[in-house]
Amino acid sequence: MTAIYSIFGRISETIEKLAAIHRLLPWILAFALLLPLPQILSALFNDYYIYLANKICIFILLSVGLNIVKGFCGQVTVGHVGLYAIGAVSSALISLHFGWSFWLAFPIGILAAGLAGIVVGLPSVRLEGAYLALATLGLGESVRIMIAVTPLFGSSTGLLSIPAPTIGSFTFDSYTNYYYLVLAAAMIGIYLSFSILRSATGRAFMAVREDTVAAAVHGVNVTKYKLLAFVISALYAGAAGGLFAHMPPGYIHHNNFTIIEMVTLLLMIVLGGIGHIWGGIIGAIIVTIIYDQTLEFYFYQPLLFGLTMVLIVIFMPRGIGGMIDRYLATKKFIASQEEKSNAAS
Amino acid sequence: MPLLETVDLSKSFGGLRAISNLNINIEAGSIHGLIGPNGSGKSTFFNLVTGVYQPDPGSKIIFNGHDITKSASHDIGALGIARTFQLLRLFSEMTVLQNLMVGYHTHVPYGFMSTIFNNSAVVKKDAETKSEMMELLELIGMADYADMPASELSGGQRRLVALGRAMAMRPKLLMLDEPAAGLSPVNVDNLLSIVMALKQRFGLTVLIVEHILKVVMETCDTVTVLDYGEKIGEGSPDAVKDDHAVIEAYLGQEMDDDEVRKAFNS
Amino acid sequence: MLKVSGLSTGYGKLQILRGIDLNVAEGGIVTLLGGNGTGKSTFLKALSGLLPVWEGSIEFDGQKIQNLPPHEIVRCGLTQVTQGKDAYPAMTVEENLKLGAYVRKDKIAIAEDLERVYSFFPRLLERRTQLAATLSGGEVQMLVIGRGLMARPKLLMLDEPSAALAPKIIMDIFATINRIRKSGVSILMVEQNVRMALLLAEYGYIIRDGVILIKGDAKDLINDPNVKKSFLGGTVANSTHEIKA
Amino acid sequence: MDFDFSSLFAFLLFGVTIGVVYGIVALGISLIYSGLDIVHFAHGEIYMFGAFFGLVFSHTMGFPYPVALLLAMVCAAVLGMGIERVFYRRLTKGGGGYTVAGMGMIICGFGMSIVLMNIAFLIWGAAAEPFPVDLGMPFQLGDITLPKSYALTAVVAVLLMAALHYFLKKTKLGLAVRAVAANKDIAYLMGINVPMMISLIFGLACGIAAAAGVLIGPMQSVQVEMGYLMLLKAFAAAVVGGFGSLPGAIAGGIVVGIAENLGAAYISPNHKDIYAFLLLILVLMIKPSGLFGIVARVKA
Amino acid sequence: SADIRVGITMRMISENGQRYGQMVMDEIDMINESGGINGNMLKATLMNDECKSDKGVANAIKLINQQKVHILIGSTCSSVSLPIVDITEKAGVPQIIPHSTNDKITKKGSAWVFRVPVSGRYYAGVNAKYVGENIGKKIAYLCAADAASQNDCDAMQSQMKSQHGADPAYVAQVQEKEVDFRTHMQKIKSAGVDGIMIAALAETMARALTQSYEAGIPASVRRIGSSSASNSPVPSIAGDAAKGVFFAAAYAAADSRPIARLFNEMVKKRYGVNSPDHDFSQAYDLVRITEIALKNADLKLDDENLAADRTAIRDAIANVKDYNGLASGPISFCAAATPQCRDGNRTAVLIAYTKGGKDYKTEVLARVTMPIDFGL
Ligand SMILES: Nc1ncnc2c1ncn2[C@@H]1O[C@H](COP(=O)(O)OP(=O)(O)OP(=O)(O)O)[C@@H](O)[C@H]1O
Ligand SMILES: Nc1ncnc2c1ncn2[C@@H]1O[C@H](COP(=O)(O)OP(=O)(O)OP(=O)(O)O)[C@@H](O)[C@H]1O
Ligand SMILES: [Mg+2]
Ligand SMILES: [Mg+2]
Repeated sequence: MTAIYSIFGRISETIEKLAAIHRLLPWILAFALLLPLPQILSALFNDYYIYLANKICIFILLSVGLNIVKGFCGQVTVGHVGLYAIGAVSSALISLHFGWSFWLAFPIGILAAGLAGIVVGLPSVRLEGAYLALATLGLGESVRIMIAVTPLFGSSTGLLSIPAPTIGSFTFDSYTNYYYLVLAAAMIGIYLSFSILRSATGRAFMAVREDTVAAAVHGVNVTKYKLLAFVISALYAGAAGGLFAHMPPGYIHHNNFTIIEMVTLLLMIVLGGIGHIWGGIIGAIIVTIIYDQTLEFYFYQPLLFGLTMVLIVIFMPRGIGGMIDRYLATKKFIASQEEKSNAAS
Repeated sequence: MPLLETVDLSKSFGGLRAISNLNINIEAGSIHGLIGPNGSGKSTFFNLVTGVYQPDPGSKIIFNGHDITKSASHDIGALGIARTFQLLRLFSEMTVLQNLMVGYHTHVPYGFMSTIFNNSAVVKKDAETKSEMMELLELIGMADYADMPASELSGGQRRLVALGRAMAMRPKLLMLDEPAAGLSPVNVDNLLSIVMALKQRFGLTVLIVEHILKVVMETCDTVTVLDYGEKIGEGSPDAVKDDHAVIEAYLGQEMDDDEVRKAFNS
Repeated sequence: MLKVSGLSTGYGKLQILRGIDLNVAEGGIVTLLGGNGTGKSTFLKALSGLLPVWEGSIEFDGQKIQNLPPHEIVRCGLTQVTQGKDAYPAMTVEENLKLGAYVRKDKIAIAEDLERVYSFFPRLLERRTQLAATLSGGEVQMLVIGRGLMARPKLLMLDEPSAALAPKIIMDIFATINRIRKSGVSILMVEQNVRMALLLAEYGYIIRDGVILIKGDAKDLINDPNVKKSFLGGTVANSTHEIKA
Repeated sequence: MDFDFSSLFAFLLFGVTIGVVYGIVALGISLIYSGLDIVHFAHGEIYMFGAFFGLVFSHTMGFPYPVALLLAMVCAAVLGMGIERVFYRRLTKGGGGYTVAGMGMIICGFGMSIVLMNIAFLIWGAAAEPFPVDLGMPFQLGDITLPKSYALTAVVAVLLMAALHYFLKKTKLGLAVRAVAANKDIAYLMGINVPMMISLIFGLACGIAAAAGVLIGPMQSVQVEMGYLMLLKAFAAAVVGGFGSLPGAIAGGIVVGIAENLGAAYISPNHKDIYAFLLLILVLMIKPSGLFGIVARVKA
Repeated sequence: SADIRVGITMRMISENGQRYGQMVMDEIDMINESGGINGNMLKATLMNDECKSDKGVANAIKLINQQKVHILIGSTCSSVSLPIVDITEKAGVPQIIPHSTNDKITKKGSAWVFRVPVSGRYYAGVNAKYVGENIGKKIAYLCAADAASQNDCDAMQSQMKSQHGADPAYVAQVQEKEVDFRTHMQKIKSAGVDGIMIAALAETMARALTQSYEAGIPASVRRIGSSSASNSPVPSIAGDAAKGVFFAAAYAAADSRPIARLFNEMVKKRYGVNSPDHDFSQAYDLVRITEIALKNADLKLDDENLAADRTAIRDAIANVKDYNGLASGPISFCAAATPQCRDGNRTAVLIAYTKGGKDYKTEVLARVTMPIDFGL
């Protein structure tokens, strides 16, 4: 266990050193390192894992976004899959009906989700905690039902043959090719989340989470930041939705956006660490992998997932991210104590 | 010209008139005391000025030439009014340093967009802010606790952090709601010297609500006394102390040790 | 009546109290003084059962009560009024007071006590149907003290009862506390208003960094130069405040 | 087209009869909310378990229907208390509501709902089970047939609500429940047996949910997945009626039931399930305290 | 000899779903016990897709790339089969479908997909013909939001229009798991229709049937089921309300052929099902067809020839002609990537329940083989 921690500590040190040279350096390096992943996975395992890598990237976008609004801004939303669905359906519809290219449809899908994010966020101006959870649950479920009963949105047959993106003659129609796209999206998403959360905006989110009145008195425009958090997270969800829709085989169906998907997302951020900057990322990776590895036990899998969620919330409320933080903090504390005693002697 | 001026300020909760037709002027550069029995409307006054409550129609609050009667809390904060809360309301899951950084929010020299497009400048500016905040923590003696979550501090320590957070706003007017409540006598003295030092260093105007008379008497230039939401006295501390109405409503008789013992037993 | 010996406790792994010995005699009134963050509230929490006792023993009325669940400790006659002014915001003043008498079954006596509390604090009578959420700070303090009284405890523990109260009321509160004591209730009181506390109490303890530093008769302590000095160690923050203006 | 009044009456009746069932489940949700300041997202599954318990008692073991109803309520209460003891206890200690622990509570509820659903699945399988109960001939109201089970449900709903209301507002135990809701440490210092009170609240709420399950079984058959939709509707009912208010829960249930039936009848049959949510959101935006809700403003 | 790897993805969360999956696995085991296929053993991997497309897609990719299956069986749900068609086409893996009836599956034009059940387009044709001629033209529709039911419902409406020029008297779309139909029933009652088509998964349909009687719609208004009406939960949950319900299916338990009687016996013994619905028979037929095809294919069964083997199997399935199994008519495939070639089963049988409850009974109303181009 400590080995894992110290590896993590080592990594974060290295990252900081690299960032000191140029702030984008660690990102470019990480991107470069992750680029040949499909080839590595294919050689080590098989092509299925490339597909899994695609999914992880999409889930990272989703859970990082959710962590922003939920973990950092403290707005308890359970309608996130609704936004994901809106991103997916709008992007798919635009390319299916108007025949527009992915590069137009995708941003429009993101924007549509962003707009919906404002709608989902509006209740947050007046509601808190459980009430907000209920309002967003209702909104999310309404989105799914609308898709299920509206033929234009695919109804019960789903939207099929959503075209894969192309650049010139290069088509993102294999999972290896698509990986480059989702990897780029996930990296950009992570980078942006770091930028946002480590700045005054991130602190304002947390202040809103802790105490809205105190935040307002200290100059934080509470309404603005709540909505901002919702919109940012909706943009993430929209991007994830668009990428999911156009990913081969280009098919979406309303039952991809049920409460089960929402719970899986929750599990991701809970396991990774609610309100931890790495929370969404760690969670998306671990949950997707564990889920895949336990596919065979489909009888007991949901049971195990539910139980894990309950136990994590109870015994590890800050998730893996929080555990690592605590370890590093303790280490730092011990070091400072030693320093003090050294100075004394 | 007064820094803060209220004209006919009123606030009712249902049938209860917590503040009625209150006219208070707070001169720039002064330390102004606000005292009065429990429930006389002092905290309500704070809430009205900082936009937490909306005053009744007909009221007017002017700060530094701006009419802030209808302004939102965050705009009022940006104009230069900082306050502490009687029950503190720290951001308890955040560290002490982060609490102060939120206080600095209105002075953050970059917008949301630059966090996306010009991240390096943001990082640099945040580092500057951080060292500035550490200085402030040094000043209030909490630097050692910078990385500790606010929830793990004792009652007294929290008061200091609340003060620091308000100071991080670089306010023109600092409003303190019972800053010394629950502090040990020595720490009350410490707090006072901190406030005085801050005032001098940053050219503050201070409004203090406090029940510990020593604080009011030793620091304030002017004291306003409230009772049932109305002004029942105003003047220098000494004048107020001897005001019959104030003694009647708030101070009670001053007694020496034996008198106190006797009073206990009466 | 209350005999604490060698009490140690803390939060999580963090030790706060390191072997406290403290006694309260039947019908006595004792005050516990100390700087901020020295562990006074922690001590009271341990007595009430809200914090586990790591070491040492608490004997109350001849019965060992350490690590009993809090509600049973209350039934033994030990009631605490906390520092946090925690009234029930969504309940009316009167409901709050009635809750104080939760462990009691004697309806008539409860009604009498209610009247008594109102006579101590007429302001509460004016606001009896108001929700506690809307009371001022001082009013809440009156309410929680009143609520503590409603339990008719054998030993009442007060955590800074005079904090945030107007001077005139402080007098009343202390006088009330004295009256309560005279009616046979022992008092253990944490205070920052050192002068008043020592004037009222018979015996005083001064705590610092989780240990009892000084103890003695209140009459002696009030004139003891060491008492004043000992407060210098109180840690609002670790450093002493030499302000460089 | 002529306006068909007898149909309108029928739609209203359908709304009311299904609405009281929403209301009963909402009653439990409201009780847990007012008692513990948490929203119990696994309550739909308790309702489902209750229905299965009822089925087992009445069909497998052959108890008469009313006895099965009571037994199912007891079993569900025990189940709820057990879950609370083993899992929720640590979280409720941290306080509910808007705290971080409160958020954990919501997530934990979701997790528990999945756990319960899958346990039920492992025990009873996924297939719907018929739960026929012979209560005699249905009422005939002009053109409309109303099975007796619906009438029975309405009566039980009102009785449950009245009993609970009396308990909370008029008894000392009820006061203690509310005290536990607001602040557990202080409730302890009042001498209240907090753990027992929490168990009591959970037991009551879960027993009530089971009643709804057993009552609805004969109308809709019993199935592992029945909880989720009911939960959503019951939430809507609780919010519309005013969260934490008991008469509100039943009234809210009826309003939701009527809204969705009238919506399906006169606006669009396809969107029947959306009307409840629209109403929920509308109420939250316009009057978050609901029809009967009380707001405790917290002082700054 | 080596293994022939078979991948299966099915909806394994419902009780019957599990039985269908189990039947496929059992039949495969029996093939192995009797010596396998030309001496090669079948190695089957069964995965659960919960009837969710993303899970089904993941399963298919995993089976194809990780298990390197030679043939993929699945899925039971149309909304899962639909996207998998693209996966198998791109990977070049033959896909044989046990239960999905949605038209679009074969209309996608994949050369790798084969459908054992009767396509929705045939069902609708048979149903509409019978309804229009024997029941009436004023029909109300309740359609649940799952792909199969939706497809059945839409196809039925368009067939009623094209065959009889009849517009629907009432249409409502309901949730997959809807529980309260009373408002719809009331409206249908006031509309005074000849028949009600209830297109939904079994349990939902059963509830709707029960409530249609509670609403006071008389038995003279015929209840028409979608193809899932054949699933046993319908009569066992709906009880008396199931009586008189008729529907089109691929197999009738009331079938008097010896093979059918033997099959009924077998299912009862092995899975405790009183009389098997057509999803059992289709699963059984599917294994038989696969067996025939595999026997006829020339397989190398080594790593280098995986693609060639897959192609060989595909071609062998396409060569299956006039398979006479449990299905009410012969099943034939052909090589072209068209619906005509890949919707191999064109015979629908019209069945009605004569008795509801756990010991339900059925009768056969008619048996119709549709023209190959019907509904295109
Ligand atoms: N939100 C509210 N709703 C109803 N009444 C309120 C509200 N806020 C304050 N009050 C009432 O207004 C009066 C003034 O309260 P306020 O908090 O301003 O007193 P204060 O002077 O600060 O007292 P203290 O010194 O005890 O803190 C009190 O009687 C209180 O009950
Ligand atoms: N919940 C907690 N978790 C961790 N540490 C705590 C907690 N509460 C208090 N402490 C720590 O315990 C120490 C003693 O706190 P305590 O509240 O007992 O002090 P006190 O003597 O009552 O001070 P004050 O006069 O300021 O109220 C402090 O250093 C504080 O940081
Ligand atoms: Mg105040
Ligand atoms: Mg304390």
